[in-house]
Amino acid sequence: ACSTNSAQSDDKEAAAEGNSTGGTLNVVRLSDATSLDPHFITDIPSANINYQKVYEGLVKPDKDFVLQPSLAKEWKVIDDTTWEFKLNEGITFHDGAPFDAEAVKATFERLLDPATASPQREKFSMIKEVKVIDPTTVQFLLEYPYAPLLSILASQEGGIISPKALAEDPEALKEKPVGTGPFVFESWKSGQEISLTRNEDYWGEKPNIDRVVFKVVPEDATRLAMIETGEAHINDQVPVTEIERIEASETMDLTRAEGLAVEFLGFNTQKAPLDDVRVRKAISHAIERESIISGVYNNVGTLANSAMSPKVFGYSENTKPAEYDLNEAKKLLKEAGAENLKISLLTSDRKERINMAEVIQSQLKGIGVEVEIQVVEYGTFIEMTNSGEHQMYISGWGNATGDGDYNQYNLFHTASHGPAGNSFYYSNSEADKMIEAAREETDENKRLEIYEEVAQIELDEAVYVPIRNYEHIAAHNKNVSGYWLNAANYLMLDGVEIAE
Amino acid sequence: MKTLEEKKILLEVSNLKQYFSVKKDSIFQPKAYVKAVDGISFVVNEGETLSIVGESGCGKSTTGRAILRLDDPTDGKVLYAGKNIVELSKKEMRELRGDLQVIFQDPFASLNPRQTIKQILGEAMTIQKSVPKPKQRDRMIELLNLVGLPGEALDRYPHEFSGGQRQRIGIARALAVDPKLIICDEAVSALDVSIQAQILNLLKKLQKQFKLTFLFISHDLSVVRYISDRVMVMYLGKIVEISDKKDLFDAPLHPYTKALLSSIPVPNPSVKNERILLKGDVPSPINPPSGCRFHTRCPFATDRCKTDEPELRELRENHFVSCHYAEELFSPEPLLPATTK
Amino acid sequence: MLMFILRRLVQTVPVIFGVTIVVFTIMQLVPGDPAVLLAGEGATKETIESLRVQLGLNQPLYVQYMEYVSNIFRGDFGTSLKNNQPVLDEILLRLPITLELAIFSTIITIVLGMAAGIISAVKPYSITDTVVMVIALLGISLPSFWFGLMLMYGFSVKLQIFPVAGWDSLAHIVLPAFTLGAGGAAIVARMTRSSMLEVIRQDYIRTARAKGVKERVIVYKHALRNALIPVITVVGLQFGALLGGTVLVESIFAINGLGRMIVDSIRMRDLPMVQGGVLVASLVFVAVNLLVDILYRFFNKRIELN
Amino acid sequence: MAEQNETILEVKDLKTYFYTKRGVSKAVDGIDFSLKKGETLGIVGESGCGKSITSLSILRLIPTPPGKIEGGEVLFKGRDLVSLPNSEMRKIRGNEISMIFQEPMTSLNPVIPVGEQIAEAIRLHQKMNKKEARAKAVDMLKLVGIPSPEKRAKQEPFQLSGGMRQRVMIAMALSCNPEVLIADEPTTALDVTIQAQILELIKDLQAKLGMGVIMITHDLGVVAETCNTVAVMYAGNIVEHAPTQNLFDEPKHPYTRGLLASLPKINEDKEELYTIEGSVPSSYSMPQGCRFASRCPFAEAVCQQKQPELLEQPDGSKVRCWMYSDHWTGAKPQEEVFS
Amino acid sequence: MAIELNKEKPLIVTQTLDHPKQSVFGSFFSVFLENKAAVVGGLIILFYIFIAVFAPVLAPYHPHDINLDNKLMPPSTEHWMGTDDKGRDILSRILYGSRLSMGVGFAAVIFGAFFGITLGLIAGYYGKWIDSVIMRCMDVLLAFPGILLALAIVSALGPSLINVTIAVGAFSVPLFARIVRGSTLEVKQLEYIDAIRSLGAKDGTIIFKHILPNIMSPIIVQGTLRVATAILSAAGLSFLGLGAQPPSSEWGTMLSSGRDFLFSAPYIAIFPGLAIAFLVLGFNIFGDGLRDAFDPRMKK
Ligand SMILES: Nc1ncnc2c1ncn2[C@@H]1O[C@H](COP(=O)(O)OP(=O)(O)OP(=O)(O)O)[C@@H](O)[C@H]1O
Ligand SMILES: Nc1ncnc2c1ncn2[C@@H]1O[C@H](COP(=O)(O)OP(=O)(O)OP(=O)(O)O)[C@@H](O)[C@H]1O
Ligand SMILES: [Mg+2]
Ligand SMILES: [Mg+2]
Repeated sequence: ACSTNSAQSDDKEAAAEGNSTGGTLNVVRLSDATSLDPHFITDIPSANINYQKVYEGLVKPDKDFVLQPSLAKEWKVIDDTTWEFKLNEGITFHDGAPFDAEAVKATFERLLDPATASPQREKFSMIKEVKVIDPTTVQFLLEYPYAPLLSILASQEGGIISPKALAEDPEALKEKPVGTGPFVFESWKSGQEISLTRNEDYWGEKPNIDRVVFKVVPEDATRLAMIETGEAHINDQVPVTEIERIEASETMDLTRAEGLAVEFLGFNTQKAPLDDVRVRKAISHAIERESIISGVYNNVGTLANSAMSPKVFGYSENTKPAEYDLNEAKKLLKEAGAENLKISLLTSDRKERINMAEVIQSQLKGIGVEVEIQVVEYGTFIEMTNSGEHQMYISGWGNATGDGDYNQYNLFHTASHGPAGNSFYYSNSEADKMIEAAREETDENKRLEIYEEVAQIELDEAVYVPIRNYEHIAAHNKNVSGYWLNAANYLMLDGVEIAE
Repeated sequence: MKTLEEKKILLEVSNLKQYFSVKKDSIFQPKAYVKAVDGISFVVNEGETLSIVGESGCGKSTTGRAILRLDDPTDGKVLYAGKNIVELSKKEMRELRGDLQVIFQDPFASLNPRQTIKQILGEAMTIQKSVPKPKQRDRMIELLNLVGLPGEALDRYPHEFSGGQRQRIGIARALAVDPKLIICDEAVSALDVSIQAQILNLLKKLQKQFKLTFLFISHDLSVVRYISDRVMVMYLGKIVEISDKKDLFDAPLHPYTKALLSSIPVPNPSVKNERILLKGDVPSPINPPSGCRFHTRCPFATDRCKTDEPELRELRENHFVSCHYAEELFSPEPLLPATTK
Repeated sequence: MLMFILRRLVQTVPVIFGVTIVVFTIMQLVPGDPAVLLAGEGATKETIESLRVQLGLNQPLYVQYMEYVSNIFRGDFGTSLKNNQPVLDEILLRLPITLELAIFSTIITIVLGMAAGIISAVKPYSITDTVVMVIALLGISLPSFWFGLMLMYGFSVKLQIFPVAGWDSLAHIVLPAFTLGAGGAAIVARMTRSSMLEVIRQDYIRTARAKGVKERVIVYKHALRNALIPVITVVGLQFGALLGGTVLVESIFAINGLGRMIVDSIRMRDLPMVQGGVLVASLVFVAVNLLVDILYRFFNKRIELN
Repeated sequence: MAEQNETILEVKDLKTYFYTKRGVSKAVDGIDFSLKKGETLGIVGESGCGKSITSLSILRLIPTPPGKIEGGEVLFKGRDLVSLPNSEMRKIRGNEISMIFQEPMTSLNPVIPVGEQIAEAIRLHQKMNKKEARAKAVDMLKLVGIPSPEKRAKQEPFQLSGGMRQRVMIAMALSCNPEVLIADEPTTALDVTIQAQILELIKDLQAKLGMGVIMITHDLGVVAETCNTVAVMYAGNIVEHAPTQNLFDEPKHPYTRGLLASLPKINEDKEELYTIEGSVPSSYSMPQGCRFASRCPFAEAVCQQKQPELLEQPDGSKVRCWMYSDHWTGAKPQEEVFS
Repeated sequence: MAIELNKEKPLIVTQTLDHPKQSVFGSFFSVFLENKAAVVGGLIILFYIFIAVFAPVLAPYHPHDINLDNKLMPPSTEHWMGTDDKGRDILSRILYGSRLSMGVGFAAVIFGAFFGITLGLIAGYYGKWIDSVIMRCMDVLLAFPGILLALAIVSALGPSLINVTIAVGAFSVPLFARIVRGSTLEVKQLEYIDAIRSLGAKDGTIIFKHILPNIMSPIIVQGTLRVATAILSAAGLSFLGLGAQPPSSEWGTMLSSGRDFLFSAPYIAIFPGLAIAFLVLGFNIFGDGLRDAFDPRMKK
């Protein structure tokens, strides 16, 4: 599906009236960035500042999440393990350093250097070497064939950093990013705001606005009130429940974009009673997913049919999760001899997730399963899932690269138990083999076939209950137009305009 | 009046000191003390009433409290029946407490407002095991009658009684454990004259009946004259004079005693006594004057008084005084006309 | 007086030590491992382990504590686990904002509270008194966060008199300061009133009347000065409640202050930041109490005699 | 008439009641007395008999509510203070009639320097500027015998001892040369040696300034020493009013007699004290007859039925007792009780 | 005329008791009942207790019953206070929530009072270094501004109603300790304590039988007022997401989730807000009334 900004066409007209360039764009957000060094960023609020604003990668996804040239003009796969990129010329970093193959090499060498201790290193571990062929040509030599390479290069971690800044003071990059993007970092008042100004020497199309300020406003209601009164322009973290209010408002509008992530109810498949596939299936049959989408999410997002969203490479329409069928569920429970079940449901403290947990709790009551909800803050959540202390849990998988491998390998492969992502502690040698095969397969159709098949296996074994394909929403005051949300929930400001 | 020949010492206090540390104004200041009682020695004979008089803050109550070991004294000995009370363990002291009892000034503060009279008396008996449980009730009624209260008072709370009646209950409580020595700390000061008379009579009667010994603390010299056998005058934590009552009132030897006696307004307009007005106020016990502590207010003070501390000397039989010039100032004539016409 | 100030300063030292111990102990009770959080989703065991070493989390507790305290004395409150900034810098960035908010709120507390209290006390049991005291009772009974949201809804969104959030102009200060100060004002009002009524009963007021002093002079000269002495202490204590209240109010009004920093850091389990934030907030409170004590003594010299 | 007899203050049938939740407390219930210039009138009586309320009523300082002056007149130089407007009353307070209270510890404003507290009274009633008033305040402190008065004037009450504070109170009361000084137990809280100083001071100043003094006390000794005439109060009434000498020599009311008999005396040894049995009736429910009847050893039927009037006696004293009226049967011989 | 005692008169005349017999509580209640505000406060509290006890009978729906088709319904005859974002009946949730909110308030205060009273009694009675040590520790706890201490404790122990209770309770320990210590010091110097000591009573007896009952009034007053504060603090912690866990209908939690709908469905936040405010108000006026009733100066 095409994910255009629903409000965009109207806004374009407004912009066409001509009174539109310049100005400071105020973006309000839930939380502050933690770091601005792409190699250390692990959270969206931080990444959002850099992505396609301060830093750019060799390639970038477009609105349909198809990868397009960015700093790289073109590329080819020389063999299974060698990729070659031709770079654009005449580009300089914000600190004046020229962009060339050496810069690319420097960036990735730092990322891959164990001494850097980048939490993102693992993701790029298939890269054996980055080889400078000439100033505008660079080769990536891989350990093993890795089809989704482009997708990880397009992620925010793949941003190319100024080699000058890297050589001088890499520590400083945490607070002061230096890239090639359309915006230059200006200042960061911790906990309060981060501001960027327009890069007047930008190699591509320069942004319309002079400046963008990301302000931290933790309270949801306050953020929206600021949009409503025009104190701020864009709020990209909107509670789904406010949609009607935004749509009804005279001063606000809504932007929606399909996402890459999928939200699901996961089972710890090694913990009794969930180690019994019948119990898992019973629960899967007892959950009425549609009502969660409409009731909890206010129809933001679509019903998921696997752990991959339609935007992810590897998605198939054909995978089928368990039908809502209470009788079947009860029957399965009986078969399993599991009566008076008491199961805990772990979730992080995100509001929608808590709501969802409550709904699941109430739905499972229908088959006599008593659910105890455990709400913990995100850090504890991660720890608990990493250490396998949990029974059921609600989580989402970001699919940051938009490729099925990132999804399947991390979520379901035996090698990924625990922190790497497989908190189901699911282990199926057949599935493992298929995932490995898909990873090395270069024929896209074949990969798609493998993914469809393995995804159905996982659903049949009731490892999880897919709930929702993400949809990102943002509210903006009617005087802004031209921005969009990409599928990974980054705010894209290339066309943004502020009307007076 | 008692004859003093067959006196037997019940309590002996020697060199009793009680210092209270006071809050300092600065961490650099040396530790300061209120020398509330500063080395006093005296004896209390069995069956007698010894009174302690003196102005507010001179250490009367402190002396009483130290004897009862309500506060642990800084130094000195308190010998009761041959035992030094100060050195007794908590447990030994608890056992001895039946012998030493106390009656306080404030009839409103001296009874637990949440206990009935029965509980108050019962608790006293139980703690000291003076009366076995089944006999307690009878004994309580007996005690109440003894102090002039009806038995029906047992089930009431203290707030239902008048000040004088409460004082009677306090006395009954003290008697409940069959004490030998009762310390009366301002036991009648808070009462109106008519009630005061009742309580004073009661105390006298009980003393006779039970051969009690009283240590009677008061600042009211008229009351002291009425109730005591011997009187001890204190000034700023020291004994200035101690003697038989008659001797003291008729022929005081210390200038302070004289001034004190002459300051009492006499309820008889025809008596015009010659008054010795003292200058100024009582000095602070934190930094008491050097030498004789009274020298700052004494009309007869000399340079010697500023430096030398006078000893307590026996100038007449059983009449001790601590003044360098007691002999010279001593006048055979009583300062006060002894009686009304 | 100087001696008194010195002595109070010295007395403060063990309290501060106690505070560091409590803060440290509480933070040790936090379940889980900050390194795991810091490493983020999908980090390897080695990454986490190296982070632990880097953060000194593998040391025994008392070593960590000693380290912690000695660092504090050197002005080193550690670095944020979240963004690797020195905690002290982060705090110093926010402290002035919170102090500003607290001071404005305190002014509201004092002015509003005392005025209301005096109005009430001058005519006790009158209609004015009843109305003022009912409002004051409501003031201490309403949850402040709720009150703040209501104010924002009314005055910013609907009436658009004040800006919704932020901390740029005087207009931004009004609503949060009022939200924060209202509860305190209510308490001060009640305290002022009861203190006034208490003082009016005193013997020296009767003495003033017996001199022929006018009622108005009695209220403002003889009674008020005495009545305000206990109120000073209440204002001091209120300051503590106020500092605590910033946690909520700063979140609602998006003020980048210490309170919000603490809440955010708790959420992120950024231990050094929480430790530092709570410690500094307590130090500020201790300092305010010290000031109040000195003021109190200044106004009430009798205190030393009791 | 006031000028001729030099009577400056006359209290007629003064009644002050307190309206409380427990009922009406008739604290002062029909009091009559008068005060001449230069005279000292003592008012004695047991705690709660209405002494303080009487004195506060004169200056209209009763806490209202619950207190209220229910009737009677307080004639000061011919003017009835009870019905005077507040502003007029303020002019009299502290100026023509002053008062000293019992508690020197609490009767001075703790946060105002004592000199200023005296100066305030002066400035209220005399046309003086701040500086003059302050100078006068220092003079007054000197007059009451406070050493280094300039220094003391700048001090706050907590820096002074009890005796000194009472002197300050006296200085304040006398600063405008009042014609009447009401001293409500001015020495009760003080030690005897200090009490002697203060009483001496009041006597001296009275002789010097010639004012009328009402000395309220429960100490018959103080009365004997300082007063010309004495009013004995019992349960809201005056039961006996007599020249001091007469009262002590020949007390008439059984209560007065009992009181004197029950007093231990400094210059006298006694084996046992006389006691007045029973207790004061509650001020909320006064008996209809004589209020002392229930405790009176001589009470007859008439005493229970009707309250006696204050009867003038040949020696100039007045007594509220049926014994001195024609209704008396004399059934119980009194000599057996007291002598 | 010299006055001599009549020798025939009995020395001791038995006194008559002229006050009618009355209990301590009788007089207290009469004073209390005259304080209209306090009675109103008491009635409010009783009303809430009634609600808490009979919630299952009174509530029209089950508080946890989710009905997503019915969500965000404004107040109507079917749902008097409307429904929340999951279609749960707000009235029912508030009724059930009274158990939790009041429970937290009472439990926290009992917890804080227990430790505070114990420490305060020990410090006040034994004095000297014990007093210093205990009170310095209390000073340390008091040095934490407002709910920061509670916040820190909850963040350490994890969010749950029980932990909130502990945290809020811990926060009031020093307050009780101070009050109890002060009152203990006051009562300790009363003469009846010396009297019982000189009878040889043990420390335990003195503390628990003679001191504690006589300092109950400030404790009860403080306790009542603290319940109010505890309910508010707990709600504040819930607001920050550190309190009761879903689907709990604790009012603070309800209010916290309701704040997202403050503009679109304000009744979700308004009703629990009012429920809290009203209950807290009840405790506040009740506490005030108690204070007046206990205060001897108020007894006219
Ligand atoms: N616990 C204490 N701590 C400090 N100082 C004390 C203490 N008890 C008594 N003092 C001081 O010791 C001195 C003597 O006090 P004490 O109570 O013995 O006097 P007193 O003669 O009984 O006086 P009064 O007639 O007023 O009862 C006073 O200055 C008093 O302030
Ligand atoms: N505010 C009040 N409310 C009710 N009754 C009062 C009040 N003030 C005084 N009374 C009553 O007035 C009566 C007389 O009180 P007053 O103060 O005049 O006694 P007093 O003779 O001065 O006693 P004392 O010697 O104790 O000072 C008392 O019985 C008391 O009950
Ligand atoms: Mg004493
Ligand atoms: Mg009086």
